[in-house]
Amino acid sequence: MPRLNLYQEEFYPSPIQNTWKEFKENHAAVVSLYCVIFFIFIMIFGPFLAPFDPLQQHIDFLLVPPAWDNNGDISHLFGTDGLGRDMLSRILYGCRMTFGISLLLVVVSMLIGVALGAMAGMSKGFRSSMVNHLLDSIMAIPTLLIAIIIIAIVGTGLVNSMWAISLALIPQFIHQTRDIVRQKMKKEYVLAAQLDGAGKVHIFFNSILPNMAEMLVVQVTLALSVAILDISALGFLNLGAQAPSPELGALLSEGLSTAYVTPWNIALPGAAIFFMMMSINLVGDGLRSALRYRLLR
Amino acid sequence: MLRIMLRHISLLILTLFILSFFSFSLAYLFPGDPLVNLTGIRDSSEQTYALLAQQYAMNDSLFSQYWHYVNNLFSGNWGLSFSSGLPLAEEISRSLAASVELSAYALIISFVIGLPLGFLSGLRHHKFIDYSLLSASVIGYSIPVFWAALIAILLFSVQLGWFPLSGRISLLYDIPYDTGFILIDILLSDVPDKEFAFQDALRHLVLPSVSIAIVTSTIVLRITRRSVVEVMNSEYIQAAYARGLSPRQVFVRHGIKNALIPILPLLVMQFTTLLTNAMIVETIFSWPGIGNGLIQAIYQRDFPAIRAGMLAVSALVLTFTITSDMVIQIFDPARRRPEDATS
Amino acid sequence: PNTEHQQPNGIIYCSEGNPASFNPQLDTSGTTVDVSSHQIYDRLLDFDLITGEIVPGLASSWSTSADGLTYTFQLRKDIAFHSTAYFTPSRSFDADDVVFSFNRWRDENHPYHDVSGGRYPYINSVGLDDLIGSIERINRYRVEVTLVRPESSFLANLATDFSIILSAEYAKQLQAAGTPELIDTQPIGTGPFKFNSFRQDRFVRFDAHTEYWRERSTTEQLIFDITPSSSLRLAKLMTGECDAMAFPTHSQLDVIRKRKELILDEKPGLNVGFWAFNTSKPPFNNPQVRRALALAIDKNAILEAIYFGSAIPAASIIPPSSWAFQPDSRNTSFNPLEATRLLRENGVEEGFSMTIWAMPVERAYNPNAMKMAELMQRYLRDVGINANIISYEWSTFRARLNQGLHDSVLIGWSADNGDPDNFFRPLLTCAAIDSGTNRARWCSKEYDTLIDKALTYTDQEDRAYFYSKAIELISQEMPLMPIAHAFRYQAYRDDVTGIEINPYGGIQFRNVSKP
Amino acid sequence: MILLDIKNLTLEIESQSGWIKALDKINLVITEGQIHALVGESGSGKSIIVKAIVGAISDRWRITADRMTWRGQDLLKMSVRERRKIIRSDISVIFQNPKSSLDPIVTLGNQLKEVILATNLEKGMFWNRAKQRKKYASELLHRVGIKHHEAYMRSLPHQIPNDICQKFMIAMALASQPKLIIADDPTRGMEITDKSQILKLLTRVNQVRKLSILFVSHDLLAISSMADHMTVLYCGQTVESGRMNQLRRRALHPYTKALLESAPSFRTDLPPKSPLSSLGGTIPTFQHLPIGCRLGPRCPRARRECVKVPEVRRIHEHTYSCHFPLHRDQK
Amino acid sequence: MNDLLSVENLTFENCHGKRWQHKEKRFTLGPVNFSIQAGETLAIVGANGSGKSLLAKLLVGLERPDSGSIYLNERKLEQYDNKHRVLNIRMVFQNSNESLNPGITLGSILEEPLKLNTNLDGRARIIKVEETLRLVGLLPEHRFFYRHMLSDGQKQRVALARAIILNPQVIVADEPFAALDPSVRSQTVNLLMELQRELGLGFIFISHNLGIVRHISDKILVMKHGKVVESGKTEVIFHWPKDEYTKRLVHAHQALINGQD
Ligand SMILES: Nc1ncnc2c1ncn2[C@@H]1O[C@H](COP(=O)(O)OP(=O)(O)OP(=O)(O)O)[C@@H](O)[C@H]1O
Ligand SMILES: Nc1ncnc2c1ncn2[C@@H]1O[C@H](COP(=O)(O)OP(=O)(O)OP(=O)(O)O)[C@@H](O)[C@H]1O
Ligand SMILES: [Mg+2]
Ligand SMILES: [Mg+2]
Repeated sequence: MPRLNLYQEEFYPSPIQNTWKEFKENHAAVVSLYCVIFFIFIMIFGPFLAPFDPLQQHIDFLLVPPAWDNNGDISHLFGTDGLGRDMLSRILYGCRMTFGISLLLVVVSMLIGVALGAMAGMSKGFRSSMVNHLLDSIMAIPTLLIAIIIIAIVGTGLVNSMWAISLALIPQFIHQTRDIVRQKMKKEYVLAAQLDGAGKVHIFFNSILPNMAEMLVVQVTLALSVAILDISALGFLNLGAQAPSPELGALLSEGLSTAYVTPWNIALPGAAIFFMMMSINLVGDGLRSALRYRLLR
Repeated sequence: MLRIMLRHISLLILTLFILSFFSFSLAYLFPGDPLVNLTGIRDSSEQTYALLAQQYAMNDSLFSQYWHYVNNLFSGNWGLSFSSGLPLAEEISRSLAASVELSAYALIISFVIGLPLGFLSGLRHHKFIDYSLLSASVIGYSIPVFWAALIAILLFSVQLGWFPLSGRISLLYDIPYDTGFILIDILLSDVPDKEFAFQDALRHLVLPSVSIAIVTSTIVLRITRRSVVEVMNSEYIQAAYARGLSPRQVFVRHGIKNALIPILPLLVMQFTTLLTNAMIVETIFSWPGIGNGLIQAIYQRDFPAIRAGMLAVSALVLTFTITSDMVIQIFDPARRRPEDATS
Repeated sequence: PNTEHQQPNGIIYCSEGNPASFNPQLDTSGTTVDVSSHQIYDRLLDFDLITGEIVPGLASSWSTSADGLTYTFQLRKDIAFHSTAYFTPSRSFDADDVVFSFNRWRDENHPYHDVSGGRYPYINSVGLDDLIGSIERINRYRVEVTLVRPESSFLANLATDFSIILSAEYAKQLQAAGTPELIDTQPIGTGPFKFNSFRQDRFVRFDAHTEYWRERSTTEQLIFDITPSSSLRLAKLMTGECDAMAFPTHSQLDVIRKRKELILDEKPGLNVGFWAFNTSKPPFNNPQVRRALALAIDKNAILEAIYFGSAIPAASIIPPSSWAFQPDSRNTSFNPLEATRLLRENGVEEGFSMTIWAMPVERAYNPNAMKMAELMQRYLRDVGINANIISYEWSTFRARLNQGLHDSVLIGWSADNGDPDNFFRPLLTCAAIDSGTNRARWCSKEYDTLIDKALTYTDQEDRAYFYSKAIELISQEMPLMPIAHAFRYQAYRDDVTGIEINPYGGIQFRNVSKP
Repeated sequence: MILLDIKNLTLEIESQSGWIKALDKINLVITEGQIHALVGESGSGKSIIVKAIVGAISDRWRITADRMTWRGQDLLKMSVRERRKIIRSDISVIFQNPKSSLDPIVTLGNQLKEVILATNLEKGMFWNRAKQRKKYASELLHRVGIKHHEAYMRSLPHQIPNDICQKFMIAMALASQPKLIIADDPTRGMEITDKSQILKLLTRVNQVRKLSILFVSHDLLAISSMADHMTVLYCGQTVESGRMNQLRRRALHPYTKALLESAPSFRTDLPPKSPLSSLGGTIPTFQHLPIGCRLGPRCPRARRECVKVPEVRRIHEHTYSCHFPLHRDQK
Repeated sequence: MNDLLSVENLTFENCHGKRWQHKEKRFTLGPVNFSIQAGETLAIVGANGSGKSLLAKLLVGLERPDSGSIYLNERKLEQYDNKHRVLNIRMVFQNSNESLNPGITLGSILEEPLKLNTNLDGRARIIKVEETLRLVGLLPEHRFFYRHMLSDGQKQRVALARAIILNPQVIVADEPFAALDPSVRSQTVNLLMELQRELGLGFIFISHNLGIVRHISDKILVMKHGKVVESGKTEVIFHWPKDEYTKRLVHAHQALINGQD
């Protein structure tokens, strides 16, 4: 028998490691990954970084421009708002809040969505085309719209908006999971596993989930950027997080009242959202193209 | 073909049924008297109350209540708004028209910008221009739409004074309500200085529609680019080259259509994204659209308006998605089933 | 900007909210008054905007009987009512209209009394309806009013924004058509502008009343562009989408002063912003608790942060420019320690939570109630109280306030005339609870007696005595915590002339014009 | 007459691990009237050669050749336009996968008509052109054995069976009345009956029209039944080339021999169920090509010299590249 | 000698499409009868869509037959008795690339049937896996590999390893050679025959390649439109085909071998 040792290395890269290798080639994506890590860092250590309490009002420092402005004050790097609250601290807490909540929502909806999607994908009874179509139609509605509608029903507030957004995100995950599962169920390796006598649960966890993991990560990045946008949009519309809480969208809408006097009060929180979304989107793009290149080979 | 239509229509009916039932149950879910939530008439005398109760069959079974509710919906009786006391059917159709108008223009802008750039980028795959367009698009679709709108206002309205920042047209023009689409209404109306009114309305449109279109045009660009790259790398394009056709012939005869067809549904679906973004941007530009209305209604706990607005928006979006899906399925040759052909 | 001259002729005023009605008899809010009183209607008498004296309006002259009970008004002739799409007058203004307008709020059996709710808050709060014994038409252009008791503020009250004259002919026509409530939503008056249309949250459109009896400008349209957000109002003013804006916030003043195309008018205001406690609810029925809460707030900080210094701290409800002002009245200075002590003594424990209702609109007396509430939230936290901020859209807000659902509210009062009674009576008397201007829902017989007594004297010295007693009582009982007396501002573009701020109320556009 | 003459065609593709020679000094000569088979395992670069000939390759690849001429004209030196003209009139390609090589949204009829050159039609006014084209197209379809041409011309590629599609491809290839048809694996995945039909068709075309055919396949059975010349490819290198019957009788290269022996049908002497002869190991991936002779690690006759690329040697029409050819050990 | 596997009157009926759709296509398979003995090879040939794959699926239990029965060692296989079937009848799929899970290592792929069907402990499983890998000509290290690191031939070997790891008696293979290149194909054919000899497997395979069918099979089953049109010993069918369709097949094959006529 021939000895085939194509791979001299002791290291046998798994598909996920391969994806990572491809991903590393993409510099923009790697830089944004660092950004995302930075945001996660802020999310965890924000309170230690912030120079002030985000709600503390410095009556002597009202509407101070950012430090780089001529009238700025170095003790308030990003300036203050109309109540003398330190913008840097507010934005740090805001990032923590917006990012943290979005992450939480995405994880929760992913768990629920994947569970439901897997059930839907694996059970034949659920194959009723009407239900599928219904789900597809719901999919076509932007999550923000669903969230607004849910909020219209349950009322405004941060907790309500969290419910609304996670409810709105779930169909995406269900749909995605169901499609992947449906698609993988047709694969011969699933048939093979069935022939080994594997049950549905076993097939899902052993045969489908390993192949879904990366798609899920991509989906999570997508959902994360959607969730951030939605949370902040609801905050901005005063439907979600309410005024004093330093959610970025709420910060932005608070900044509106002095928009033409103190433009930095809307420029900075908006920029924070923008960077957050951009880094997540770039990471998502990077992952997706890494996946595509990997699959090409 | 008939089957596609049947399937979609029954789906549409089913979803609309669910929606209407849902909106009906909202009357019970919201605090307060269900009848008041349905009609929006709050301080009615006893006999009008009794009359309304009869009209909505409030004393009958829930099913018959629902039936009467749907009947009322169809006869255009959507109830009154708590806050303005006006009939919601008219209020909502007005604001819906405004929103649809805004989104439609934004959609046109996004196509006009996104499609050619997407084709350009796709045809110059891996070239400098592709990379620069791609980076620009990442920026474009990461910008939160409300922030983009605010920055646009600060820059182009307040600083430079190029464009107005609120409403659909200067209030000095008294354009009679007709179709609900302001540009059409202006053309139909007999106000003096029609052309100036038209100009003015156009100037009002610029900022909101562009700030909505930023996001969508980048999405359109990316979708188009992906599709063009895929098509241009596909075997039949290579085969067409090998048959000796010139690049222009190949692109025009085989490239464009093939690149467009798979993405058409995706592009059409952007309309719903646009509508949502429009709803947000409306509140910034005081555009008298459904988003503005719905959000105001939420602030004011105007339950009839919430109920009707929600119903209208979701019905519009779902109808739109389902019909466009149907049309695409009917006209998309690539999706046509083998058994449907040749015969 | 370059298309400006091609636009139709008209003035756009960015106002701050939806009017609750087009009849100021029914609603005291400044928004309603602004949009209706001086635009659609006229009064028998007016205030001179500069001297504050009472001058002839629709009544060209008047006389008082010796006992001070009977007033006779001589009316002007040939004053045309508005002719609009929904009403064409067949006769000019006469005594019937005056009698109708007065009887609507005066006579409980009048067919129009109960139309649109049947509540006349300002008139009830100053007691005008009880004051008038009868009103008679002497002839077509002469009317006689008999009071039940002499009262010094009677004529001043007739000159306020609320004593407007409606059209009796229009009322009759509406009644015949079975739609009497239209009188308040499709108004007819004699004022310089006639109502064209109103769209909730968007605009009120007026056309010029070309047969107006006084001099008026050539403006063809007047539009109230309803823009609740002050920053948006400012932005519209800057871009020229508005010609004038309501209530520039204090933080915006510098910006307005800096832009050379904008003009800022500044006048001391007869107003007071305060924090009223709902004294009908425990623990706010306890004066000690109310005092403690007042002590917990640093008024000066609020003045800085909310009014940007363009206001003076209020010691009592009476502003210093009024003759009833008491310089020596006790100030409640900031003292959180004392506040905490008082609270604990009176059974308000750490962690007690209450609501602060904050107006959603800007007012001269309180340019940003939300922000003020946030500020106070912090001070209250220092004394162990959790404050929740509540806000609704303006008309909803007021409706719910009237139901007394609040724990406390940040609101205020602008005077409708120069008489101090206009502060004391509507803000804190028992009768004003029902009429919906007594936000503290505070009722004290002693106070009412003092206020009533004061009115029976005509001499300022005598009246001041009673008022000082009343002020004392207020600062003891603390049903509300006065915060500030703010300046009044008006911002408009430099090509607009003739906008007049009335120190006693609504804005006037009669003489407004734009090239 | 020599139609196509390729010498030392080298094509490099950029990959993660640098430039890889997907084709390494390929030689190919096709004369008029010949059926020339190009054989090799999957991934050995057959389709790339085809694409290189017609110029349908990515401009990011590097292509060099000592010689690549079409009837004496150098294909590599001429402009894109001239080359396209030659290809349009003289060379037709039947691609490997008919369904994906046809535009999915243009009807087959239109695609067929698109290939018909104006010069192939009778003289006539331009308004007659459409009719003529249609007539010509249906003639072509009849010739390749499609009877119900009307319906098929109206349908789209995915609506019709694979073998009809393949026949359409052949009709399109014939449409321009070329000198050379390049058929890239036209019988892949077909049933044996369909397969023999297509092969018959191609052979007939070759005989009737004196057309040359470059028949690309890895199906030895099909090749041996129709081709008269054969070139064997292994991992982008030409291994052996010569007359079909000569190669079958006396293959010089170990790989050719292994290839021929792997098909049980060729071996009448083979008892049922006896082990088939085969080379050990598998084809290396393009990322892990051995240096020198690419068969090296699998070759039963490999020696140290094999790390050098073997020269091309020639005996009459028969060329081979091997350091240690079979039947010639006495060297 | 006893039959290892025998099939009697196996039928399968399928309503293609939903009931309410008016276009209804029925596909019926069978009745199918055949039997094989240990160490014997049965080849199934037939046109595309003639139900060959379906028959294979019925045999391994992926689909339920409507009637008929399958006997393994004279014992009837019941539908519910999956365990018995799994242990004794194993399937090799046409596309080995598709039938190996790309996300997990080959070791885990091979371990799976052991985990599910035996009570070996972890170490014993690994030993068994390595043993089997060696048996099909791979190295024990290959269990750390992922699918994408293997060549086609190696993948086919893994698929075989997976089939034989439970020591089955019958292997059903659906076009096991179609995706393979000539040189690798003969390796696989050799390997299969070798395994069959060593383990005494019954082998049922589907193929279009008549050359290989003729070379390795003992019996042939010719199918068309779901019906068995002819069956019998390989040599008999190749020399004296009776059915029209079989004749055409054999002639086409013969024609290719002998060159053009
Ligand atoms: N566009 C491409 N980019 C990179 N590599 C390619 C590309 N096209 C082909 N290759 C590589 O070139 C090699 C030869 O491919 P080619 O398609 O010529 O094989 P083939 O001989 O035609 O095989 P088959 O018989 O399967 O058709 C393959 O290994 C493939 O990986
Ligand atoms: N699980 C199933 N349920 C119902 N019908 C099936 C099922 N599998 C296949 N069929 C039907 O059985 C028919 C035969 O399909 P099958 O895949 O068995 O053909 P085949 O002979 O294997 O063809 P090929 O040579 O292309 O592999 C098809 O018409 C298909 O629709
Ligand atoms: Mg090929
Ligand atoms: Mg099959």
